[in-house]
Amino acid sequence: MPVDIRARVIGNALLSPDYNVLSLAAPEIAASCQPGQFVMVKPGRGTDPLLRRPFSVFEVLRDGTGTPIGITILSKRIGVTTQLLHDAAEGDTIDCLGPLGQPFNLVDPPAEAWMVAGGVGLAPFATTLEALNARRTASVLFYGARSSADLFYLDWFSSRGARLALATEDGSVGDTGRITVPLERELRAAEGRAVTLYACGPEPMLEAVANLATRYGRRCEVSVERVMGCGMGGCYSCVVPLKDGTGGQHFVRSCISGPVFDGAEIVWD
Amino acid sequence: MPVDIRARVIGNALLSPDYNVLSLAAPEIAASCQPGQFVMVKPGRGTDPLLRRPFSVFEVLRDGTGTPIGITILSKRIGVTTQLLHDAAEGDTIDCLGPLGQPFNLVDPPAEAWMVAGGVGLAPFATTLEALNARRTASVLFYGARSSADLFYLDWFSSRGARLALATEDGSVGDTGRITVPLERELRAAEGRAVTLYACGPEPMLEAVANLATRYGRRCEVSVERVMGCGMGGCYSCVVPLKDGTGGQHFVRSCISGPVFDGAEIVWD
Amino acid sequence: MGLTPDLSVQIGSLRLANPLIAASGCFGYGLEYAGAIDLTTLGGFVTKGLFLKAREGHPPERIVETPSGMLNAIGLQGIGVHRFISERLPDLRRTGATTIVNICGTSIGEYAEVALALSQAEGVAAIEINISCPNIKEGGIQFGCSLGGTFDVVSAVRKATHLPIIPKLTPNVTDPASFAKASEEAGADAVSLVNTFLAMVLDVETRRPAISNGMGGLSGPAIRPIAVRMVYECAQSVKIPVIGMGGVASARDVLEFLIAGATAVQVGTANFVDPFIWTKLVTGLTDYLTRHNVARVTDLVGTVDFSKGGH
Amino acid sequence: MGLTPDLSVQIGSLRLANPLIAASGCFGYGLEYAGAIDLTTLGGFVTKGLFLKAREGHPPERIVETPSGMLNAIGLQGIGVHRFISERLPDLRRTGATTIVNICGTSIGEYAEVALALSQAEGVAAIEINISCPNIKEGGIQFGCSLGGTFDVVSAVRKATHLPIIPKLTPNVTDPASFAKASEEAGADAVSLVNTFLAMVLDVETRRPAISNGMGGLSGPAIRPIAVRMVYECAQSVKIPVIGMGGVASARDVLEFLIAGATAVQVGTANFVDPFIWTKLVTGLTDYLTRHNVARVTDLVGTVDFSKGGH
Ligand SMILES: Cc1cc2nc3c(=O)[nH]c(=O)nc-3n(C[C@H](O)[C@H](O)[C@H](O)COP(=O)(O)OP(=O)(O)OC[C@H]3O[C@@H](n4cnc5c(N)ncnc54)[C@H](O)[C@@H]3O)c2cc1C
Ligand SMILES: Cc1cc2nc3c(=O)[nH]c(=O)nc-3n(C[C@H](O)[C@H](O)[C@H](O)COP(=O)(O)OP(=O)(O)OC[C@H]3O[C@@H](n4cnc5c(N)ncnc54)[C@H](O)[C@@H]3O)c2cc1C
Ligand SMILES: Cc1cc2nc3c(=O)[nH]c(=O)nc-3n(C[C@H](O)[C@H](O)[C@H](O)COP(=O)(O)O)c2cc1C
Ligand SMILES: Cc1cc2nc3c(=O)[nH]c(=O)nc-3n(C[C@H](O)[C@H](O)[C@H](O)COP(=O)(O)O)c2cc1C
Ligand code: FES
Ligand code: FES
Repeated sequence: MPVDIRARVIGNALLSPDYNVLSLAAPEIAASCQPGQFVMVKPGRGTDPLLRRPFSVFEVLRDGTGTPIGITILSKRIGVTTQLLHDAAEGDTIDCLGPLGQPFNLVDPPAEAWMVAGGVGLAPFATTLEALNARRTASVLFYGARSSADLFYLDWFSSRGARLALATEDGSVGDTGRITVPLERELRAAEGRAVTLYACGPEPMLEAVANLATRYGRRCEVSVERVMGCGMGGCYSCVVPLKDGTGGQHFVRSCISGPVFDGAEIVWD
Repeated sequence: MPVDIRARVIGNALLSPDYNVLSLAAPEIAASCQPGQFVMVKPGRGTDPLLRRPFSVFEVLRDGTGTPIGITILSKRIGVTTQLLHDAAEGDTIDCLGPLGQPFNLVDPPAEAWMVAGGVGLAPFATTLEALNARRTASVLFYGARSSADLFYLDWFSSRGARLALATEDGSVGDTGRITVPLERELRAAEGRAVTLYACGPEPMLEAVANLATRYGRRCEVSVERVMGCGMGGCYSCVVPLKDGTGGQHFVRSCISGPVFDGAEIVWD
Repeated sequence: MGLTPDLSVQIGSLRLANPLIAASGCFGYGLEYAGAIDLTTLGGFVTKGLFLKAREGHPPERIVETPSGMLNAIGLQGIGVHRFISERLPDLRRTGATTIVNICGTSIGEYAEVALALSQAEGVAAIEINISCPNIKEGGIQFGCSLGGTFDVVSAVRKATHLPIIPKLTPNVTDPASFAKASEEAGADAVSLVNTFLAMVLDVETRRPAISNGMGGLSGPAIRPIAVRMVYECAQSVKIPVIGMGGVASARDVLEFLIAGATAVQVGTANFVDPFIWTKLVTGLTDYLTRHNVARVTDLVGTVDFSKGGH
Repeated sequence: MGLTPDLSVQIGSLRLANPLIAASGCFGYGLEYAGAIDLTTLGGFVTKGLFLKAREGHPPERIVETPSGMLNAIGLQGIGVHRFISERLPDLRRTGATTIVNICGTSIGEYAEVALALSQAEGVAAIEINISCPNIKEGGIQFGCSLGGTFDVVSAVRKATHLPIIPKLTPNVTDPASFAKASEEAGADAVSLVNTFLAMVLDVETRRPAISNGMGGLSGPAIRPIAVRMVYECAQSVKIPVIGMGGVASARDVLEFLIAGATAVQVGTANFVDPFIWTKLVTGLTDYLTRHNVARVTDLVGTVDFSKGGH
């Protein structure tokens, strides 16, 4: 059951001119959220901006005893709300509704979990990695961005046992080009091993990853991004076209049936 | 000429649960504003709240060398913008347009200047007192409020040579009742001395003071408060009815012809 | 006045526990919210608009935010009346919710057929007739923008059902009150307004409309002052109850509509911003009535005082 | 494209240096702003509405803020056309401003008489015919809400003057485009829209309207999406230029109206918030045209691409 919390900002770390990690005191959400779920946030009062915005839960914050006390959000500044999240100061309060949506379905050993992140699509994978580690499931993080300056939290992931496979468009680190370059190479090499893909990032990346997964006979879960008016199934703004089995398609609300979908079921346009 | 400055907040002192004094870095406005003038401020971006709000310039801030570097605003929390001013933190920026409006016409010795303030109507009198002192004009501050807890800056005024005459409705300090109680007593006593009144506060107080001034044959300038859409003469929202000399009345824009008017010219309803 | 004020209101033969209703298209089929809130906190809710058959609706983007509002062109995606009756109504009955069904039609016959199916089902409290959706050419707006069309649709639905019927009026006309009168004459138990304002947002970089349908319906606090005016005009010109809506986001806004003449108030867009708004509205309403010593919320309806100034 | 883009636009026989015009009632008589800004930065400005005789207007309160907008009922306080000509025009001429005069009338004859007086004066660039003020019963709205009335007023003013005439249309009708057509047929050189939306705000504590007139006109960003839609519809249905307005507060908003079909754009409420907005709009417009390699601002007019989706 989602709850709505007026969460206090307990930290705001700028990672780059456009990326920041916002820490919010939200114990109830921290305690119940699962990897891939999201929150709808509204910084600032008043009616401009009016609607909440969806953000993946990035990290779950715990106190010394391991009790969940809050969450963080990895935000990329692209507009009015992300600007407010960028400028948020300790002590400010931000309305935070969640956890919402369907989480990833994580695999158990001996199967491996390959996480594929593009840009801010890294967000759902911090909690995912912790859940995978709890299951002792081996993991790889495929992580692509424009340049090395746009790759964050690399130590965080590697120190927690995720093997890193990086790609940058300018070649400043890892493979040169899209993340699908190392991904396809490793899919080819992984013949016979049980591997499930989990992808989050720009839609073209999700489509490419889903297609690779089909080509190499792997299951692939993708987390899609849609403009969301409510996050609760009320407005029908966030639909994604899914195959209806009979060659046609039907629109499904990504806030309640997703944001995580089987990549093979989505009709990519 | 008014200027528009995105002024940095350099201090915010809470005087009480509802009153705060906000310090703004606005050298151009500080250098040119005169007693009784106001600024139109907009804290926060976006379109809700949409319009600026008018506030008297309270103090002019100067650096070690006496150069004007900013102004303060004495704000009483009654709604959305005053709430934002109440919550403003150092480093925030507030759009500040001014100086605007007609200032008080101050008298020279031997005439005395009696300032009459009700509640937040104290605001225009800090700069007024400094201007009076520069002219060596003797001054009295008549200052009324609900209770002693709502009287602020008393030392500031007395240490700068203004004689204080206080009144509180609960009698916690000064005369019990309205400020007109001590004012009328002193007007009676001031027979034959040249005295000009300057009043700012709730409209009923202004009317009462203006009537006393007429009764005792004193000139009285009042600073009125109207809802103001623009502060520049553009919208005609802020009108005050003035006598037109022929027994009728006509509406005058208080933002450009006021906020300071001759109390005897206003048609009180 | 120690007793808590009476919040109940009457819409035709339907009694609501309070005047707060979730607006159509802003509350799914109700069940989406049953997990988060107690649906009996609301006086009632209105379903997403239903045709006889299922509809896919418009492709994304379907909404875009505007200053203090939002533009939508969902295109009435829905499961059709028969699947609603078989797949949703049973669970809705169990929640105890007061379910008002918003019906659409591409023809007068379809409106009547949908209404008939619903009146034969169990658990439908009332029917809201959507003749005002601006987002699909065949969404009934051709009826809603003509007095004759409005009269004909409402009359046909009146013949098809004994359930309370509530034509939902469009604000995109010169004189909404005349449409309220036409609805009253055709046998409506109440009217509701406003539906959304036909509007447009462009992406100046692409020079394309921001939503796939090109135009859409504007809702949210931005439209409230216009909606309040229209509700006032309608309440002045008909005897049947008027259900007001448009930008309600707080108890103060609910009170504004009631005082302007609305017997009940719907909340749409604000439910997206705060799905837990309902208890806050009930509390705010109760506090106001207590503070002002008003025994019944109905005592507020239409009490606006125009004596000093006024139109 | 090294050269700076051409911002000039043509309204009938009138050429404006750029498409940015200060809206009527939001810029006083222009001189109020002459001290703060250079009036030639604007393509032009429109005066507060003028009748033949002076008017006192409504008592306060005259405005109240709303979500992303404001409600006003000033009541057309003004000095009358003759005092305007003798006391304001001479100074205005000296500023070099392009002065468009907004005229009102309680009768068709008064409109014609005011127009005649202005065409005999020196320094009037064009006449905007206000048949859309929602705030006074005799404010011309009775003409503006009837196609016949609109045609008659515009025809009468057309006979009275050779100056460019610009009927200003109300948004409070079902189909603004039909009023644009009626204006075109009556000989208008352009139409401007939107005037304000008739609306109402109540003070729930006193149960009274928040402004003395009871109802007022809604303006500001809140109404922009509706205004853009109406401007698009009018531009689709007439050949004369359409001057768009309603909630413009940034260069992006100006571009939205131009792309929707407006040849020029007026700015009202936003000038209250930022009297120095004009240079920002000119800069923003120039940057966009340069960035998109558009030589003339007129090349943008009506270029909205409805190909994917659309109404
Ligand atoms: C389930 C989900 C999880 C998300 N997780 C994250 C996250 O962890 N970190 C993060 O930075 N972002 C995340 N996003 C994207 C985030 O919601 C948008 O960046 C945000 O809504 C933009 O809001 P804004 O007010 O800053 O931009 P706006 O000012 O609203 O819009 C600016 C531009 O961005 C576009 N836009 C608006 N909303 C979205 C959207 N939902 N998706 C894509 N484009 C949009 C607009 O069309 C406009 O062109 C997530 C989105 C979803 C659906
Ligand atoms: C020339 C001038 C100088 C002023 N100087 C000061 C000052 O130094 N310190 C100070 O605290 N206040 C001052 N005021 C009053 C101040 O402008 C209002 O308190 C402020 O506009 C309220 O804004 P808000 O957004 O907080 O309230 P809102 O949310 O806008 O309104 C809350 C309530 O206050 C009422 N209100 C709104 N504006 C005004 C107004 N201008 N006057 C009276 N009531 C209003 C509204 O009708 C509403 O009922 C001055 C006003 C004027 C005209
Ligand atoms: C996303 C969305 C979908 C809507 N769908 C419907 C609908 O199916 N039928 C209908 O009659 N009204 C529909 N409406 C209109 C609302 O019911 C309501 O009339 C309007 O939004 C104004 O109220 P508000 O400002 O509180 O949202 C919809 C509104 C929104 C925002
Ligand atoms: C305070 C105020 C006064 C106005 N007075 C007039 C007027 O005298 N004549 C007129 O044609 N329009 C008048 N208008 C309407 C504006 O010119 C404009 O059409 C409307 O405000 C929409 O533009 P905006 O949203 O940019 O303000 C007035 C608007 C406001 C806010
Ligand atoms: S965001 Fe509203 S239904 Fe998905
Ligand atoms: S506040 Fe706009 S004219 Fe005075």
